[in-house]
Amino acid sequence: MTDSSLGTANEHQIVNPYLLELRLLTRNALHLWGQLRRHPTALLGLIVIILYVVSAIAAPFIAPYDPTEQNLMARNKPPFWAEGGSLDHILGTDQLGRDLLSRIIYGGRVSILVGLLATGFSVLVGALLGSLAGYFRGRLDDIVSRFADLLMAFPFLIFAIGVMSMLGPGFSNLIFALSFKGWVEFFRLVRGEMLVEKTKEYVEAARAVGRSDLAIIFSEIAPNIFHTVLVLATLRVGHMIVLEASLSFLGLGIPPEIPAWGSMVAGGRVQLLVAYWISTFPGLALALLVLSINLLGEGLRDILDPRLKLQ
Amino acid sequence: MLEIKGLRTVFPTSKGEVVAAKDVDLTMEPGQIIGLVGESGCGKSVTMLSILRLVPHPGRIVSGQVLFFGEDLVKKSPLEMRRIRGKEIAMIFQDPMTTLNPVFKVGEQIRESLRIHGIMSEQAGSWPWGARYRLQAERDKVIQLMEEVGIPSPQARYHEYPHQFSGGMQQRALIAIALACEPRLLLADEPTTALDVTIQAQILDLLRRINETHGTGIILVTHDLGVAAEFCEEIVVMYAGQIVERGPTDEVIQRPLHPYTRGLLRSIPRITREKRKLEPIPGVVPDLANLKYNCAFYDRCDAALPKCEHDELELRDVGGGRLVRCVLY
Amino acid sequence: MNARNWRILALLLAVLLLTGLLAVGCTPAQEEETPGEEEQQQEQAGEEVSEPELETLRFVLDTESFRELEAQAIAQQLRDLGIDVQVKVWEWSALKAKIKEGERLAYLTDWGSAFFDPFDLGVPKLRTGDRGNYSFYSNPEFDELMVTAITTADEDVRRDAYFRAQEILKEDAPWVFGYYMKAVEASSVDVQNWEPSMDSRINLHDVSLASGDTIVVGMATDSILSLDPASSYRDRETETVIRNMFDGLVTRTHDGKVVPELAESWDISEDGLTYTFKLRDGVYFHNGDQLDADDVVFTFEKILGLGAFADTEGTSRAGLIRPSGVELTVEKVDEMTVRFTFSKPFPVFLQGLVHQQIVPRDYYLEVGEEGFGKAPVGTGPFKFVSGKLDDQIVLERFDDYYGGSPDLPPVGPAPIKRAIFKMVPEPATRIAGLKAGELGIVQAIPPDLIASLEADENIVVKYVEGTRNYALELNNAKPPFDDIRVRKALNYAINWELILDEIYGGLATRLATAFLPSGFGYNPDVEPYPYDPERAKELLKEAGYATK
Amino acid sequence: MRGIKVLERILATIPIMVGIAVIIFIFIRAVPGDPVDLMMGEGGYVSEEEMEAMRKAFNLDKPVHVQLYLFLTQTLRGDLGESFLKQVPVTDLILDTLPATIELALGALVFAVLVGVPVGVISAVKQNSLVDRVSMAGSFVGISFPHFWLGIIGILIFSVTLQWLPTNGRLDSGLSIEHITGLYVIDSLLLGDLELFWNSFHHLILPSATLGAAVAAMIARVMRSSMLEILRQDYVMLARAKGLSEYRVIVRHALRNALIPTVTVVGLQTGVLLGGNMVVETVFGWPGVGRMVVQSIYARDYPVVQGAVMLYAFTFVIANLIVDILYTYLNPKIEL
Repeated sequence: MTDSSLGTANEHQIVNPYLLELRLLTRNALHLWGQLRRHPTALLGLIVIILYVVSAIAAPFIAPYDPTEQNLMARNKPPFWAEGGSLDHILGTDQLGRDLLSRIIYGGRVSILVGLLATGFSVLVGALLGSLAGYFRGRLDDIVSRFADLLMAFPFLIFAIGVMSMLGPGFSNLIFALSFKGWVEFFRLVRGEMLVEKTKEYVEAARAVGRSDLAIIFSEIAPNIFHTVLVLATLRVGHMIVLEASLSFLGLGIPPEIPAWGSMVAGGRVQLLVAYWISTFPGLALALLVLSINLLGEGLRDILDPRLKLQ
Repeated sequence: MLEIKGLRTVFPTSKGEVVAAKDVDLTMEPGQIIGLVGESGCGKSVTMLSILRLVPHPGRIVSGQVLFFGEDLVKKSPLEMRRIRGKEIAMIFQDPMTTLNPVFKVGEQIRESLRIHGIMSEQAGSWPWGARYRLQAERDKVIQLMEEVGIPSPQARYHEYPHQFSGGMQQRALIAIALACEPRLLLADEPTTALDVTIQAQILDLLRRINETHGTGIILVTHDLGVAAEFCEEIVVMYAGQIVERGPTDEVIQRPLHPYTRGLLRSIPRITREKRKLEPIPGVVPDLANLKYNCAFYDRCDAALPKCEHDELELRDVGGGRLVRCVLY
Repeated sequence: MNARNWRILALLLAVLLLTGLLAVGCTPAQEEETPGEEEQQQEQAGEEVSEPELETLRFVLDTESFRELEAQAIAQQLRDLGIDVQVKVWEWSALKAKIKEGERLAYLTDWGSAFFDPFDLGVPKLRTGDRGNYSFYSNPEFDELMVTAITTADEDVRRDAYFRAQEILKEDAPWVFGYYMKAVEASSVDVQNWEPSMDSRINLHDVSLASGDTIVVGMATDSILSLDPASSYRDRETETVIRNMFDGLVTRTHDGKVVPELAESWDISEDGLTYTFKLRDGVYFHNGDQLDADDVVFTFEKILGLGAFADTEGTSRAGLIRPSGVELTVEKVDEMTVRFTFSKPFPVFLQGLVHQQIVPRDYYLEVGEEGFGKAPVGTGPFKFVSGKLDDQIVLERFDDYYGGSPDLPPVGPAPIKRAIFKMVPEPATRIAGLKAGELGIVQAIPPDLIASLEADENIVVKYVEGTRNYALELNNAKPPFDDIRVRKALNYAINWELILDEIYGGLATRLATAFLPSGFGYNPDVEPYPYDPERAKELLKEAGYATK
Repeated sequence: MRGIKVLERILATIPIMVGIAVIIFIFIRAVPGDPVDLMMGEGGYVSEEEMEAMRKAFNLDKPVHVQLYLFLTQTLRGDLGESFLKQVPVTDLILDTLPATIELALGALVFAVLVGVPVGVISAVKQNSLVDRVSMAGSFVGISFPHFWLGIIGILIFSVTLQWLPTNGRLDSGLSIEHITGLYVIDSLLLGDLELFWNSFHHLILPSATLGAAVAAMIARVMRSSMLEILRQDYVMLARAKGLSEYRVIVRHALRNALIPTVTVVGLQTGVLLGGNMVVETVFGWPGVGRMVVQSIYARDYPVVQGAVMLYAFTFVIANLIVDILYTYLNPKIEL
């Protein structure tokens, strides 16, 4: 990397280390942004993601209708270009006559959150346990690995049905059900990478200069396996939202008043034969978001992975 | 045998086009050993890959000729090129650990070269007996090759996987692959860099023996002027994609002309009793996408003159078989 | 990749996560936040109206997923009145358990009636402490009337008791009374002489085909439970398959009248305690055995846990034939006559008997219960060929069929040669199968899909009055619904007409109480609560709740 | 040597199985619901005494630890008990439904590999080309739409509109097949009945594609990225320098290396294919274990749920073992 010059200016001064950190962060962020700007697909992904986030935040201002406002007299109305549709409801209405576009806009809030939180918890727990288990091995590794094996062998939907029946429906229960198994994948990945990385020279070197094990794990090894985790995590965000839909298919999703893409896709399945839009458009919104997240993720990997760079 | 004229290979990057090999000229006689020397990233490897037309995407050769026995390789069709690779011109790579395919047996990887160039088919006759005969012939040949490059108990090691080989043995196996079709030119891209010093010497020895017994021409790419001095008849020094100096080995070592060559020589540690101060060349290799001066070495040069900044530079023949690219001459 | 870049990424992710959180933080009117908002509104309202003692009525409306839309529409209407209602979708078994523990307040439930008599709604759903009494309703007078109605032979007395019971129910308003629905079934135009039946058991004996000789029925279930009428099962899908392989003593027309089948005739004693059935002569099982009284006695002893089965508990079908606390014995009078004797009158016995088919004694004993389930043998119009409970059951015409009930023409062997019951649990797939011509008859068609089927000229859609009661039950044992004013207010507050017309396409009809019009003793003078939001608000205000 | 190690691995699954058994036993009982009450359905009369007697018959009246003990000892004897709902031994139910599930999972796996691997390879070789972009965008549709959506849309297009493929079931109505392995596609071939083979194959296509779509997408993505990495490796350069054709370089030298991470993904996904098929089985009326389990959970049919989940776990472990064995062939550095 060419940023060996970045730290030099501060090396001879004694500065507040946090300030230094912050300065480095902003400088690096700017640097990263500079590279990102020249990466068309990643930039596209980023723009779409920003659009999604902005529209989610600004939903009350953008959405033409209240997403919960029902109009039983105008149920299952098609989108404007189809026969019987009108510009009043650009993407049509759902089974209760709610404006589909508004629901999709609002749905982004919960769906993004479901995807991020469920994946976030999975990564957090999985990566933490995985790095500790992979680095230290020993009893911790044995126990957690066995437990992970157990969970892997346990069919997810059965578990989810059980949890949702036991705890009752609800947002936090859903997140719990989704991430309860999600972490295993990250655990396995990180543990495997850890086993490989810890034999490498730079770890030996860090150990030789007397860095503590935890420091080695989190500031030496973690950065090296980060991009692998990142790629899997981006994929998982979409997957989690889809799983939420599968739970809704079984009647166990998010509370129905909260619009969420997954449950919208599931809720429209009976009408799929006569009113495809109820199910399809939320699904497309989801697909586009996942696509963008992945474009960004891959772009970041291109930028940050030194192997792709020219000597 | 080989004549490179004005070869120019570029890589488009987000920062602009990088000229990795810039107007490279080189001639070589059959059986000759040439050393191509320079720091990392100076375009040595790209030049080698350009000869074989294997410059990785998105790099490409934009101009110049690579004449091999009078035929221009740059203009060859992919199929013709494939017939030349491995058969006429073989290459040995820098890191034997990563160059052997981990999932195939070493012997099979050597045999593959024989197989695809049909080396043994003449003796083999027609199918179905031929197929079996040829397989046996190929195996025998592989074992013979392994013996030749100094792999002990080749019968057994034929069936081993690369990870069961030591680094030196892996490099020997790679040399065996390169030798399989008795090429007339061997491109050795830092063949000893990844190896221990004692193994280095053995491998160089092996290469020299091959040169002597088979008359194979060798281009040895190395960043180690010492290795080149010991091994080659002629030395070519590259800097920032350009050849900066070329000449017979002894001449170049005794009387380096280009300031860069001088710098290189000064930075080599030697085993002597007297303590001598090492003098590294100050600064780093410039950004190839962003060359500020006409002479790429200008800002690191200890003999820089004001005119270096803008004067036209070319590789000048200064007599005695020596060429140099510097305003001083 | 080095540490610094890693930090950038961490920062980036953190920013993303934060924005996400922010996004949701902005979401208004969600589960947790609504109360706060409502409180604010209430505060404002309090200042204006200066009636600080009024609080917002707040509860969670529980439902199964198939009534989610309805639940949301109801919630919306109640919210418009200023009641704070949240919908929760549950898995039924878990919800049921929680309801029975008294943990829930309001829930959409449904209950089917098999007897064309309100006793199997009135008793389990509303008698004090009974099994299906999810509302914890308790009224001694009502309980008394139910006992009278189900243990008296005199129809007039029973009718009077039911009439009065309905008046009491309306007055007590233990539930928000709901509706019953037409069942929608469809067939290909090739299928002739088929009428959907009120008890939703498909009778293929009478059906004929314009072309071909095989009919495939798409069943709305993952799996039927048994092929043995003397085992335990209580679902209509299993009954449908079994009733095409087996005949019972009596059967029912598709509009609910009991007619003879294996029994030629029967006598009921004056006191209503003994039923004597004369069996039809010349009825053969699929294996060639002739039907006689032993088979009938054997079947009922197995179900009731009598005679040879005295050490067993019987099967779950016993509850269809006699009420608990009533003794029932079965005896053979002669080869062709069987007598049932009750300790107390059970006036709806014949309606229950419709659901019970007869198994061959000797064969059953020979192959055992498990063997019988794998290779069932009955007296019905079709005999078992092959199949699995969760896949498809293939039946073939029984050529020596005696002809079936003379009241259900045509009489004689079935016109079609093969009948296949295929399990197709997903509604969209059932419809697709019907459209693609793979299925001949399908049941349980979602209202939204009717129009597309009606438009298809190869498909005939048929409707039949349903026998399920759909309601919004309230927990009468807990505040706020221990207050009759609140319960009544909710009965006035919901615009059922709109919901039923729009969500259920006009297939549903409002009910005044828990009793169905198709059942015995329906009181036409008891009218449903009208939609009267003003009255609802008054009642709520009286009970101390704020309204909009 | 390998045989012994495989045996060792199978034996090592026993603690996992016991763990699963205990977890599922406790778990399913912690979920609220009363199996007896649910069994009794509605209508008619059922007294509390009758229900109590039923509970007794199912051992549900005993304390949980006694039930657990009974269950474990019974299971060790190879007896999984009898379904509350269908009054049939659980073993029979599972043996009946398992082949359908395996057939579907294998079909999906084959579909995923046949689609995912070539797409991934072509995308990597033609990096950033139109083909690459289209197939990678396509892979997000595979990942982003849940099974039931893909399934119903598939039925709508291929069954109702085009009438190419059947909507549900494993064979046309009324057809049946002698069970040898229970996998109809294989059985029909063993019986030499091509018509049945075609019929069962026909029925398998749409459900497999639906179930396999997400995995195919995942394989394509992993394949692409590992292929991109492999194509930068020195040994690929060496293969080219040897004079190999590009096709041979990719198929022989790069593909096999790139398959290694893909096999890991496939291994992880077998769990998804086996355990995630309930939705697909429901949509396509496929009489497999998944549907039975969901029905049994809803009915609180404890013995069936217990038995089926243990079976899932076992199949999963075996599938992973197969993946590991495959791994040793693909990557000589790894030993079992």
